[in-house]
Amino acid sequence: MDLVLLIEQLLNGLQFGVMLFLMAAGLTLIFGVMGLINLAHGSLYMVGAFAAAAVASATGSFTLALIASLAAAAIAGVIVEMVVIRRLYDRDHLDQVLATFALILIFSEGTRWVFGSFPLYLDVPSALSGAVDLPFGISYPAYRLAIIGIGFVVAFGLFLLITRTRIGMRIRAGESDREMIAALGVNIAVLYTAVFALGAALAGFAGALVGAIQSVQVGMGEPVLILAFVTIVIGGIGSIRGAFVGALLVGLTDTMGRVLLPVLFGAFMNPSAATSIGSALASMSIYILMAAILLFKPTGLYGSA
Amino acid sequence: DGLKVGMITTLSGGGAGLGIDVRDGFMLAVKQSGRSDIELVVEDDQRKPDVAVQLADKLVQSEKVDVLTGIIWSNLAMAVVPSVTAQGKFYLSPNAGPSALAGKGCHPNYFNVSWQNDAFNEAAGAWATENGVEKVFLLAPNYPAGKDMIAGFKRFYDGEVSNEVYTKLGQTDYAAEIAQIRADDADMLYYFLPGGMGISFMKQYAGSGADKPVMGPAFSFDQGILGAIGEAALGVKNTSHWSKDLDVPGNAEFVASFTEEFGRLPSLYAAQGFDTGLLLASAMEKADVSDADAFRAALKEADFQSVRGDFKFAPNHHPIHTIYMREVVKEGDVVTNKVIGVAAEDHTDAYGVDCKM
Amino acid sequence: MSLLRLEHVSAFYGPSQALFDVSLRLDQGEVVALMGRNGMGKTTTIKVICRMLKHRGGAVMLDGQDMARWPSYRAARAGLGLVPEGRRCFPNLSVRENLIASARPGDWTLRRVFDFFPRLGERAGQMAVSLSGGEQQMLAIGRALMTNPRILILDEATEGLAPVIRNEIWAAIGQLKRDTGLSILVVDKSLKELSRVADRGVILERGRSVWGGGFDRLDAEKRDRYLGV
Amino acid sequence: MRRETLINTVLTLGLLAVPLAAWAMDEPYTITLATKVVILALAGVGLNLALGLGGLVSLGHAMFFGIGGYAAGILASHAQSYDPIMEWPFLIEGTQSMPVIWLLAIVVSALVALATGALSLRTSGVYFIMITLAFGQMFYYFTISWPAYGGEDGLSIYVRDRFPGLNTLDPMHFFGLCFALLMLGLFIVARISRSGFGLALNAARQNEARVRAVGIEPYRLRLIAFVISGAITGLAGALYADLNRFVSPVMFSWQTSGEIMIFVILGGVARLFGPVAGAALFIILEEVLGGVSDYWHIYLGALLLIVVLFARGGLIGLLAGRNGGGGHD
Amino acid sequence: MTESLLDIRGISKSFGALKASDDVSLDLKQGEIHALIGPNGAGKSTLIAQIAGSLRPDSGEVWLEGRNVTHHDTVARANAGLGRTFQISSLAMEDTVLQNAVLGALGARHRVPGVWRPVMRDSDLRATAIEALREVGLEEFAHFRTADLSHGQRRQLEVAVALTLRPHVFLMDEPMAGLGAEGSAILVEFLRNLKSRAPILLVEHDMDAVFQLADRISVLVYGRIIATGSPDEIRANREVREAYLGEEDEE
Ligand SMILES: Nc1ncnc2c1ncn2[C@@H]1O[C@H](COP(=O)(O)OP(=O)(O)OP(=O)(O)O)[C@@H](O)[C@H]1O
Ligand SMILES: Nc1ncnc2c1ncn2[C@@H]1O[C@H](COP(=O)(O)OP(=O)(O)OP(=O)(O)O)[C@@H](O)[C@H]1O
Ligand SMILES: [Mg+2]
Ligand SMILES: [Mg+2]
Repeated sequence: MDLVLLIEQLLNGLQFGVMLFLMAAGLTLIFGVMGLINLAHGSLYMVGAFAAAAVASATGSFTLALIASLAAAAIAGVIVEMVVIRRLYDRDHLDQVLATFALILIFSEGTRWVFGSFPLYLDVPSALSGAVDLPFGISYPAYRLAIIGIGFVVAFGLFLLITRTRIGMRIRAGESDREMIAALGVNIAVLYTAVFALGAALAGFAGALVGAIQSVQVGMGEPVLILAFVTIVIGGIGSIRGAFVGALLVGLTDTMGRVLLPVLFGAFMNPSAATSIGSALASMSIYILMAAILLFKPTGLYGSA
Repeated sequence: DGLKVGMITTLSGGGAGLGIDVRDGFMLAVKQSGRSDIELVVEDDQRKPDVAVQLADKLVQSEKVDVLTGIIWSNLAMAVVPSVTAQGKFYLSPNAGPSALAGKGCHPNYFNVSWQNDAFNEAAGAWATENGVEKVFLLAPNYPAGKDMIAGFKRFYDGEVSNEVYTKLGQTDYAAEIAQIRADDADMLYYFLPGGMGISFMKQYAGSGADKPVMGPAFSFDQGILGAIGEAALGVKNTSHWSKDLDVPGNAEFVASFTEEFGRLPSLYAAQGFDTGLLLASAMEKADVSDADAFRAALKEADFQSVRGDFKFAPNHHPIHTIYMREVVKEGDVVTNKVIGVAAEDHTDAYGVDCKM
Repeated sequence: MSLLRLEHVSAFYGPSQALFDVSLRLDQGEVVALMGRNGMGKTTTIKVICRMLKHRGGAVMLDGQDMARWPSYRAARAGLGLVPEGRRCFPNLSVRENLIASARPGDWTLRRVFDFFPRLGERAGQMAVSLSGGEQQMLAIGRALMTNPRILILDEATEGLAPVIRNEIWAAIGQLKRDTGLSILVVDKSLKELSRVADRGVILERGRSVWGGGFDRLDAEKRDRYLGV
Repeated sequence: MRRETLINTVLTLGLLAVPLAAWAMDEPYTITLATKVVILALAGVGLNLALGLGGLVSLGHAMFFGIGGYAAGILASHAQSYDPIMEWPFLIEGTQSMPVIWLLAIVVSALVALATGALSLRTSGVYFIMITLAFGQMFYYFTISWPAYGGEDGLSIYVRDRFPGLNTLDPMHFFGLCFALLMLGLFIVARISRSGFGLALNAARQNEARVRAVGIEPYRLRLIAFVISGAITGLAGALYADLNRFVSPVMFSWQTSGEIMIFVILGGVARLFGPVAGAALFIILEEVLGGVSDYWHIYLGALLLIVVLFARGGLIGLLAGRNGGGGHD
Repeated sequence: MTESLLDIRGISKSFGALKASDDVSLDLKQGEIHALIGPNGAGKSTLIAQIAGSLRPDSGEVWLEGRNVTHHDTVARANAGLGRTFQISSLAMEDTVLQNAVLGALGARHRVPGVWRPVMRDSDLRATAIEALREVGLEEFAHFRTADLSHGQRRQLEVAVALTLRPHVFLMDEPMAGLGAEGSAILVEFLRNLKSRAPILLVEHDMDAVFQLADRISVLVYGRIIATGSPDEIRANREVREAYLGEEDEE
């Protein structure tokens, strides 16, 4: 494999990582910071994508579609938080698992009911379609470069929000002792609704952004959910920085594993067995990565006990 | 008298579109046959093999159906078909044709009305050979159906295979594979990526600036999916036994009546469901299901006008039919398929030789 | 009108009743000591006042307003500053963050708290979880002060503090009372210190307020019966 | 009698009565359903030991369920094709004898639990959830792409395996067998949770430092619990393979782990009969709602939500009141 | 001369720039109560943690009954006879008071608990547990859920659990904290009797209790021991008075 291709694959890995971060950002916020296991995160991602697809097909504007994805997911988030999640903060994690699992069922079938059983159309805006030329003769899709940019901005913004603002402190305080932070005068209920809505909006936003280059369909959220969990666990729960680093690691491992493992096995095996074993191993690579990292750092890269 | 059909298909979750089309096509055929003695029980398998098995038990043991049909996915078919045919029931496959059931595992009561999994791919391989494609890049998910599809293509393809890449099942990002494809010197890309995987791939491929021509089996370019890919799919060639513009008797009427009844264009799966319904009705004209041998013989005759044209059963009860080459085009605002030629005439599958029945 | 007033309050933890009949009042600028042996309901009374536990019978009033339906953040915003039993610092926040997370404007600022507890200033960037027990106690007091309360509620606030610091805190309480007119409700086991700083005391016995009044009227018999000294 | 004991008795009797009635009315499918409940409940009973008592939220129990299933599937398929599993270094032949299959399922699951548990238990909390998930996913992708036993297509056992003295093809006989194993599983778990081991394990869930300070190593307790738990779930997997006469990688998927966990939570975590109640309710709902509409998952979701929101401690918690978990005095 | 049951030799521990233990040596002899006092943040709990094994010293050794246990973990040290109470109550909150005590008794058996015999019916364990609860005055609360106890009651339970371990050495970190006057008085009496069973290393800020109980007192300031001696010597030590006791107010 030549160097240019290798560089391009590294870039792909990075890009995939940033995309993962976008998907995981809302989850880190809700899960890491509010301590809530939200399996329905993938559903909010789906809601965003569907809202964007619907608005894009009605208006033809990608910008409006993005706004719609933010709004729809945030509204869904507020409703879900006020009706369901709010009653679960002081419960066992397991109750949260069951409740949000139920939410997945409702969201998935509800979406299918509204939008039908077939995937929807959502395309990248024409301004960002096609590829741009980078040095070394690499040409790279413009839209993916945009995703990288947006991912960095979101990461930085969230990092500041959580670590540097008073709101961030209150959220973190509430995570360890809700009763106490309320007794000090913080309206934690409103704060949490807002955070949940923000997390949901981020999920929806990611759904719309990523949906433009993937399939907008019912069930699109579940694989993302698992990936997002893997990402934030590798980075250490509650750490935006960890989520970001974790996402890049996962993106690089997955991409380079897919590319290199079959080649590697091909060196000492017949080609068809090599591709088969190589790609089987590649599909496990991120799980192997996660297991390995947790064995050496049981609370993830940036997590605290 | 009369007959009870059990349909196990996927009606909820991600893959529901296919099941719903099969069901609707089938019901349309039954309705048009004018028979009131067909009783239909529909069950949702949720795309889970274990659920499918249990539903099969239910339909056979409690509902006491005579005929089963409906399954979309190969792995579910593998789970259900052997046991129901062993219990003396008939199974008509409206989709999915795993090789095991066409060869060694064939059964007199199992009729495949759709295709053997390899068919479209074999036809595509033949077409590529004939049209002077010298080098292809092959891409499929890493699971049995994916490997079968690629093997099917290679069986009828004489040119060179530059690379064979297997991706993770359910993968959604293909940047790495696309980079490999772009750097490759093949003349053509052939891929099989069903459902959402295909949509994601095609959108990303089109946006990457890659320019190799693309070909694949119809599954990745069916009507329901084209709607989601949009113009990114224009120009893609794909093999299919059916197309809505296919000029054979009955097809235009089918397309019109399906559209009228359900408010959407029929898909490949709807056509297969429809054919399955027609086959069943045709057999009922000739024999009563209580006489299994006669009924089997009647099915075997396949005396119905398939919407894909000529249709016969090979000895292993899999179709002998023509596979066409289609191209994705834009008709007005709609991205859809157009037949551009024949890829394989009167095609039969390669596994029948192993079938002893 | 009393600033804070409890009348015949009863309260439950699930099915079990913890308070049966508690009455007490706290006037502007007053320091009241809440006393009783272990498990008699002092902390429960404080939880009721801070709305961390809803009472069932009786009334809880602040400035004459009925607090029955208030959520706890509202009680805090109305001027209740709590130093809870067991400190309950936010372990995953640094000392500084603990202090400013719930701060409200007023005389007490970060600077003033750090002057008051220099040790906290030295540890400003450290996560609360790794503070020593006494440092956590200081942090809990500082945190309550940062909300600039009208009523400071101290539940065993000197527990685990070195005698020097403890003396400082008692001195500070006395000073707060003199200089700022802050009203203080205090639970502590040191009767000696309480009697020195508090204007009045209230004794709880099995969830009932059984005695109230000035310390000069707290005779040996009552001390022995209710407080075990 | 304590309220919970009463509920447990009613559940047990109900679980017995339904298939008997179905048998009398010649409704074999209902017996199949009841068998499914029993088997999945057994899987849940296994998980509940780790989850409820030990606080080990394993999202990898599908691993054991799948191993049990494949133990049955592989042994049976070799027996059916008269093709030994291996000839060297010693001959291992396939078998269709349930006791042998069960033994293998239990042993292999336990060994895998020992290995994965030894690694996973270095972590805790959500990290533990995810690392167990990771191990499960590794098995899942391995079985999908491993062609020898069917890959994603799975593996059929054409004729149900045999048990001496019973006709396992008769749904009622097979039900009886599974039911007996469930009862045995429940008995074992009940004993364990009342034992010193159970007390210490349960305490370690609540406060690890406390258990260390009395001189007991929580890691060891948890590892033992995880192994027993995996073995029970593995056994359930073997039974499930025989119920369907079919195994597939879906048994290894994270959704399967999730479902087993849902049964436990729905019924009541750390309640002995929690998984039984949970599995029964879930499967009844699935069965009843399945016909209502194409969008029946919405109703299922809504009902599950109602249960979580209004029944603290799951179904058994709702019926029996809050105290009484844990299984001690 | 009585031999030392617990012997700490030159322990040092830093957190970044902070020296939490700075070459600390002290010992504990049969039958004595050795009190460790010092300002907040002086490093007392850190020292206890290093003795108990939950924190590794940077350097130095811990000897227990003539055995070097520096490299043993918490569990091994507990089994070697070290009984500990925590500064912040550390109990199985959902279990009953009795179950917590039984857990201690179970740990005292030094083996992995059996998986089969019902533990709460084990009369030996029960007897040990109830005896310990009786000694701290919690017998009537035996069937309470631990979470339903008041703060002070939990402190008592903490001590009871340590008792069930029948340790050879007690480490107690502020056992009086949270106890009312009456509770403190009872506990003082109790510890006075307890020391004949096993010596106690006591960290406590309640000076009344310390001066009543301690045979020896060590004062820790900024991670260093600045003085060791009898209660009277310590009370008279000016350095200690400035750093810790404050200006003694006359009664
Ligand atoms: N969360 C709870 N659930 C149930 N009962 C409780 C709870 N908290 C306290 N109790 C009970 O309520 C009673 C009063 O407890 P409270 O904590 O108010 O006592 P206290 O006077 O503050 O005692 P202490 O001086 O020990 O802190 C006690 O008998 C205790 O057992
Ligand atoms: N993990 C840690 N990281 C950084 N500093 C720490 C850590 N643990 C303890 N410290 C610091 O070490 C010093 C000693 O703490 P320690 O808990 O031993 O004090 P102590 O003597 O027990 O005080 P107190 O009487 O207040 O409980 C404190 O200043 C504390 O902030
Ligand atoms: Mg209290
Ligand atoms: Mg301390």
